[in-house]
Amino acid sequence: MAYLVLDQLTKRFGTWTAVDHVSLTVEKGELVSLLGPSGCGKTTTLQMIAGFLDADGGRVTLDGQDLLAKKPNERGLGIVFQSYALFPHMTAAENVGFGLEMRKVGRADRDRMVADALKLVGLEQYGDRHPRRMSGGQQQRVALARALVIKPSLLLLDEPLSNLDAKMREEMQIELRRIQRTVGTTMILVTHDQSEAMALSDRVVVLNKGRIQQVATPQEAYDRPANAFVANFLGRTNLLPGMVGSGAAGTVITIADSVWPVSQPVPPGPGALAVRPEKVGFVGEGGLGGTVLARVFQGTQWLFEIETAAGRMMVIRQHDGSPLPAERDRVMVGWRADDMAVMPADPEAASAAREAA
Amino acid sequence: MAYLVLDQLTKRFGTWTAVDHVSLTVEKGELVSLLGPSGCGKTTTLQMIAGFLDADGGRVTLDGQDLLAKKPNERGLGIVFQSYALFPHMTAAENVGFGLEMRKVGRADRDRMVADALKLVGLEQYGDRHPRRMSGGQQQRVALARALVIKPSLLLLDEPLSNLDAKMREEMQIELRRIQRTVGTTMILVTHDQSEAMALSDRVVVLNKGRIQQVATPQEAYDRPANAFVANFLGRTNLLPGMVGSGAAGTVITIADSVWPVSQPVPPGPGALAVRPEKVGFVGEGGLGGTVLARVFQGTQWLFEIETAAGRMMVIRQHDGSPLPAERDRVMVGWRADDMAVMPADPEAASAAREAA
Amino acid sequence: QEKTLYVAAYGGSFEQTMRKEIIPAFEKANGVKVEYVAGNSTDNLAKLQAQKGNQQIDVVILDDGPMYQAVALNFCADLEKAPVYDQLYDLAKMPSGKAINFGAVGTGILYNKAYFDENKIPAPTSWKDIEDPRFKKKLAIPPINNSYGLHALVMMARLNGGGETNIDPGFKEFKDKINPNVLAYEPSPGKMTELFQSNQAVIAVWGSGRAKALADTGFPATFVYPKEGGIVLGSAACQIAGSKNAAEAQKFIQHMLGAEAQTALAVSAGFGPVNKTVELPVEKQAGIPYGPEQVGKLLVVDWDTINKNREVWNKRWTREIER
Amino acid sequence: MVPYLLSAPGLALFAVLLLVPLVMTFLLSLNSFSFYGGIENVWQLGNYADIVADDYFHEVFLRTFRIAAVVTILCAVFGAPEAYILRRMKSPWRGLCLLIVLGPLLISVVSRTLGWALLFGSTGLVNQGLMALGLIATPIEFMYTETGVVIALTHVLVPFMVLSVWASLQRLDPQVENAALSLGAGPLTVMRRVVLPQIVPGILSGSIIVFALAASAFATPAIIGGRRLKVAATLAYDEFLNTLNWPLGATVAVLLLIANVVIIVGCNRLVERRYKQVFE
Amino acid sequence: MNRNGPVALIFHVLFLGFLLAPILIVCAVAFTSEGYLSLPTNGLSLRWFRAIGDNPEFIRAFKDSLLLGAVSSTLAILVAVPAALAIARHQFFGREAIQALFLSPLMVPHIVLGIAFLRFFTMIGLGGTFVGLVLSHVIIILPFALRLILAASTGMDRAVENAASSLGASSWTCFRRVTLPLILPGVASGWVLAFINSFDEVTMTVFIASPETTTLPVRLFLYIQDNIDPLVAAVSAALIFVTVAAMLVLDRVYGLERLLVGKGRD
Ligand SMILES: Nc1ncnc2c1ncn2[C@@H]1O[C@H](COP(=O)(O)OP(=O)(O)OP(=O)(O)O)[C@@H](O)[C@H]1O
Ligand SMILES: Nc1ncnc2c1ncn2[C@@H]1O[C@H](COP(=O)(O)OP(=O)(O)OP(=O)(O)O)[C@@H](O)[C@H]1O
Ligand SMILES: CC(C)C[C@H](N)C(=O)O
Ligand SMILES: [Mg+2]
Ligand SMILES: [Mg+2]
Repeated sequence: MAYLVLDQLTKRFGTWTAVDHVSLTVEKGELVSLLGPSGCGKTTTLQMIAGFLDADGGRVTLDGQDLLAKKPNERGLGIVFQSYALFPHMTAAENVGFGLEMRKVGRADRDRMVADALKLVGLEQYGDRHPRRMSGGQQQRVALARALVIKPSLLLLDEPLSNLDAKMREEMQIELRRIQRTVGTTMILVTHDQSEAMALSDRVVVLNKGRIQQVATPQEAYDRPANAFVANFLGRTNLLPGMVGSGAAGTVITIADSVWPVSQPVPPGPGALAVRPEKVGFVGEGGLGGTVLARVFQGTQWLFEIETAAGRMMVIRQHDGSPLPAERDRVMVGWRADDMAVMPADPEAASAAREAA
Repeated sequence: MAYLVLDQLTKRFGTWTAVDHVSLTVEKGELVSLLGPSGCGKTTTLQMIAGFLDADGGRVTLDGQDLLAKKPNERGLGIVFQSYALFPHMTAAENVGFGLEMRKVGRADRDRMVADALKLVGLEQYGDRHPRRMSGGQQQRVALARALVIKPSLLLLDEPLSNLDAKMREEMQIELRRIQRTVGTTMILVTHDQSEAMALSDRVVVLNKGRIQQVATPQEAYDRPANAFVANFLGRTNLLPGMVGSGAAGTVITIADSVWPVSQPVPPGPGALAVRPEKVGFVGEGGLGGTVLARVFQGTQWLFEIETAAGRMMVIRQHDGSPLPAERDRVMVGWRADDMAVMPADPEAASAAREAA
Repeated sequence: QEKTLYVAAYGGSFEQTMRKEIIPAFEKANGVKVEYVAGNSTDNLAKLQAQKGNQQIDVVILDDGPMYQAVALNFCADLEKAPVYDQLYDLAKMPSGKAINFGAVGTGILYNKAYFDENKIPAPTSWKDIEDPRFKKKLAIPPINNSYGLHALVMMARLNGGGETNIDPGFKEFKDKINPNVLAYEPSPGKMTELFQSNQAVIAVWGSGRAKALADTGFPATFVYPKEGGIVLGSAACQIAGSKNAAEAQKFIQHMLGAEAQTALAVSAGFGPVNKTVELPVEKQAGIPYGPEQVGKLLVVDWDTINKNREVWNKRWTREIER
Repeated sequence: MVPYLLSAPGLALFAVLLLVPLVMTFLLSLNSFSFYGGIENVWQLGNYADIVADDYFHEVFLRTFRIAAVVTILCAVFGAPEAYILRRMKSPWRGLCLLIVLGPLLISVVSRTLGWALLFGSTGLVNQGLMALGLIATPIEFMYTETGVVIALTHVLVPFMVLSVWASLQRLDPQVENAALSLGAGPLTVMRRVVLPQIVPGILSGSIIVFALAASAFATPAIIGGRRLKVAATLAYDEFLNTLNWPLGATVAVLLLIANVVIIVGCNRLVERRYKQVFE
Repeated sequence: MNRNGPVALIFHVLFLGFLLAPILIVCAVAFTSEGYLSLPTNGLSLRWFRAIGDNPEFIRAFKDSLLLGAVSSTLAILVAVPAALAIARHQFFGREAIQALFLSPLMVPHIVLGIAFLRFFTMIGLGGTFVGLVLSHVIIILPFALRLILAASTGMDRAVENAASSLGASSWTCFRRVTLPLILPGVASGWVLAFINSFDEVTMTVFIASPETTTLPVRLFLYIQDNIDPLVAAVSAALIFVTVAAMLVLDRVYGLERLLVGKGRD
């Protein structure tokens, strides 16, 4: 049986529907990420699960029990708040120890567990400091330690790592994964960092304007997005207009002067080709011609913007030392037929895609 | 002449030195990022430039004028605060309009500029809302709009995009770049997101424990880190212990059973080889043998953890559809001699590297 | 620019009478405006002391006891001669010649007739009746900084073989016999009224004028002079030394002594007249010490002795009785 | 420099209008008094010696501070939760209830105490009600007792506590309470461990106001307590107004002032130190 | 925001009951037809309300009280706000002493202040004047204003003010546009509290009020010294009605909540 079930959960602020009939089942020990643009209702959803906002409709059950009927303090779940919500009058250690105290953990055990938790987030030397005297990232780590130390069976994380540097974030990600595996904690993670979501989650939930767009494993959602919004939201996508027709080798799509074989069944006529920038490479011939408008270094990758006859395209290449074109170079780009998706030129989908951008 | 000059800037909190003799020159129109682990003094540095914290030592000049002598409100710079610091009693539009009002911009112009700024951050419909009723990302965008709308000549950005999703973040990055180019705004950006820093910055400043470690262009810092801390902090690095010796073709380093030519002058004896995970590829032969422990999907990339005879290694490969090994596969990894750095096995550097991890 | 004359005097029923019946006539006749400063004797005396050297009050009206003190403290100026003084009984004159008694009331016992009838208690006839255990926590007496309370103390001393010069028996009586009955030592006439109206107190030592005012509201309260005798309480006025309106102040005092004002005070406030020319119809005389014979039946206390010892008595009172 | 400039108007005002009169009062307390002689301009400490030596004064001062302390505690215990409850109420009700809480302040202490006197008397509504309910056989004595004074003073002063706690509650971030709930703290614990420490400045302000007003209250103890239940203010009042022994009254006042200052400043220090992080 | 639990509501109702009890009884008594204080058992009557009309000095005193309260609490706020900011924001030599000084009128029994002011004002020729009343009231109500403003401004998020000054707001503008609105609940409560205290002060004012300029509570106090009759209750009741009406109007026009809670909050 599913561990956590959201059933048609709805929340309105005045006339604004922030969360709109959201249904979701989460298995025990699963880590599910909520993804979606800013303001799409992620925090609101978590706040309802936690009991800080009253739902305007729908049900939530945890382990078969009606959660909405319980008081927030009896739900026994751990939360990391987007705004940290640290107790300003307590030191870091007191903040972390608070939940243990509520659980009547003895002094000695508590001190040990608090020390461990602070160590975990790299703040062993900051136990005595008050939140106001800590940096943003330090505060966030205290919030994380406070939620982790009580080893809740359900953990709600609202952008818990947003103020941490890559190193620290990665460590924390590994830590979360470890806890999930060893303790079997069920986690719901809200994050704006897609690689984080991709790396950590068993499944991702993509939300837009309070509605669920897709629930799937990260790779599935990435590779087979349910709609243009998801395609666009999860990583960048090149959408190229073209014309679907029949060639010698079956269905093909013509983009400017290049022709690509299509394996899916698509009706002939105006269509669009979607291909992810990292699936596009620089080829010697047989591709789409263009000029490099800009190249941007992104650490492990380079991002290219290419002006082609079919419009602008983005190309991502790994920074692995292989020779790459420079700005203003003339290039030829190509991709494997398997990596592209072709869809009819649907005005609605196109507009949705624009909106999500 | 340099536009902004920090000269031996220092700040102590009690006995704790948060910023330690930081010197830096920034040219007009440049975008410089401050990078460093959480708590390293980034916010503190910005706060001193802005005038909210009194420096305990050092000088700051802007355009040749002593900045520390000026009152904060006369410094004319724009700031996005890590904690947003929105005026809770004003609506989003009032927040954004405040700076214009201070500059005595007429009502009509002001309304137009506020509307434009809100549009820029995608909040055109939220002008009337109070911060308490907005999502985290929305608040952050209000903070950004508030700082941008006054078109300051110096803009201090303290993790301005940390709560935005990738799409929105990218748009904002492009917007910041555009403003920098067209308006000529000088920007100092604090970010924990390295790809953001890499993508946006003309130069990056890497800080650790209040001290500057390196000032360089992003690629320089990435490819030629000044020390192990920087190497480790900017993206992941594989550090492999080995033995430097002389072979037929000159100096070589032996890692487990594989041998690599060394072009730098390194004394023979125990040494270490550093190579970035994305520079490592799977090769047919002539590499280092190992087993895939884990592979993690990260959106545009896959991260592999490989157990080799010389220790664990990380390998990043682009998710471009080419065939990749599965978990528990036996593989052979290799890299180009140009992409590796060899250093003597220095206990201090090693410990520094460990610390930064 | 009309002159303003400040008159400090008692509040309550007395104030109403002054405002309605005595002041308007004076204002009209003399073209001055009168401002009435309400307050009990000790309050007003304190005000005089505070404003010493820069007095704002022109005329003050005090109980006779405090008036002796005011005179002794040099707050009062000499009274100017005027024909009206010749119409007064002798008992109106105060020895110093700086103040004049313009009326008298008597101290006696007030009781709730309805309560007494209901509980078949006979009306009180003696000062000692307030010691009756049936009145446990039902007796109210003003404290000794109030003239009524002081009278009660002196009376108890006298009944037990002492007097002004030997006050000990009085204290002893209060401490042993009266204290258990006392609900409150209540100086405020307003509060005293309220204690009666809410039936918390059914018997009290109080003044005839106040009793009359209470009875006039329709409340079934009856006032008696005990058989050992009631005590006369004079009410005196003086012109404040250094008053900027000395002439008007003198005129005001004279006005108060006039037949018209005296009649009004008697009828509305229950003050026994001091002007020989005043004739009250018999039905209006009830409850008023009227004329020298009636006033003469009332006992007098020796203020000189009292005032000399007052400080010591006050101290004893607060420590032994009001504790 | 800035802080001095900011406090300058107040300092000037106080120097002229408060210090001068108080110094005059202190000087007065050194004078002597006799009934017929009035105040004499001699300089001596006799009044202080009298008070220190006399256990009558000790009793009065002790009673004063006992009442003030109990009233302060009661106000804090009832006023602070009430402010918290008010803050959690929904919009139209909150305004209304706030009005009910603040409204009484606008009605003269005299009238309010009169109301209590009406309720309290042996024949008052409270006793009649309790007797009708069979809870008590003989009337409870409220009038002229410390209990009555404490109840009436609490009534008079508790709105000050509510108001002052209310002001400091405005700064609280509701998410912080949510955080505590999520960690398993019950509503009471949240209040005690999370809300309370953060509103300490408000409670402290309220307590100082309440304690000071209770310790120097005059009208209520005078009306409910009567003359036998003297407190320092009524004692001073008596000396000033009845015996006219101003030097002694001034001495009582100066001592009350000193005791007040010592107690309040002491508690203030203690609390501020204990909760110093919320006062930063 | 969550609602209150049943226990809290019961507490709340009892609390309001406690607050209202004596006031309601005073109001009830005001309608008695008897000549003395009693519950209106023999039918309601407005005679005591009509009696207020015969005592115009109550109405005059009421007006004086209003004016005095408004003027003195406004002055007190003007002095208290900068002082509170100095104390809350800065560490400086003498801070504690200054704070203690500003709070000291709280600790001086009002009776003492009454005598002290009376002697002082008499000496400098302000005795019995409105100016004297205002000045003395400013002194005694300042601690209330100061305390509440202090409570509101300690621990306020400085970053918000920093944001304002980074946008070019001068100290004054920053204060007016950001700090003040944020501490406004404190300032407003402070003003209200100051007003109330001024409006309600008897003990001290008894001494310095002159017959021409006297306050309503002083009038009432002096009145009940000598007569406790339902007129006092009627005046009190009338005062209660006026207060409630004023509050309701204020609520309609400006919003009590907005005043006491501040804008943009839940
Ligand atoms: N008011 C203060 N008192 C004492 N220490 C402080 C204070 N403010 C900051 N610190 C300490 O100074 C150090 C630098 O803080 P700063 O806020 O500059 O970090 P940061 O680089 O911005 O970190 P982050 O990325 O987490 O925001 C931190 O270790 C912090 O704990
Ligand atoms: N108290 C409120 N009153 C009115 N609208 C609100 C309130 N709280 C949130 N909203 C609105 O509801 C929507 C959902 O908000 P929510 O905080 O859930 O977004 P989010 O998905 O967490 O966004 P972010 O990634 O920016 O934090 C937003 O558009 C927000 O403006
Ligand atoms: C003669 C009386 C009117 C005066 C008296 N002291 C009283 O207040 O009752
Ligand atoms: Mg959110
Ligand atoms: Mg920071």
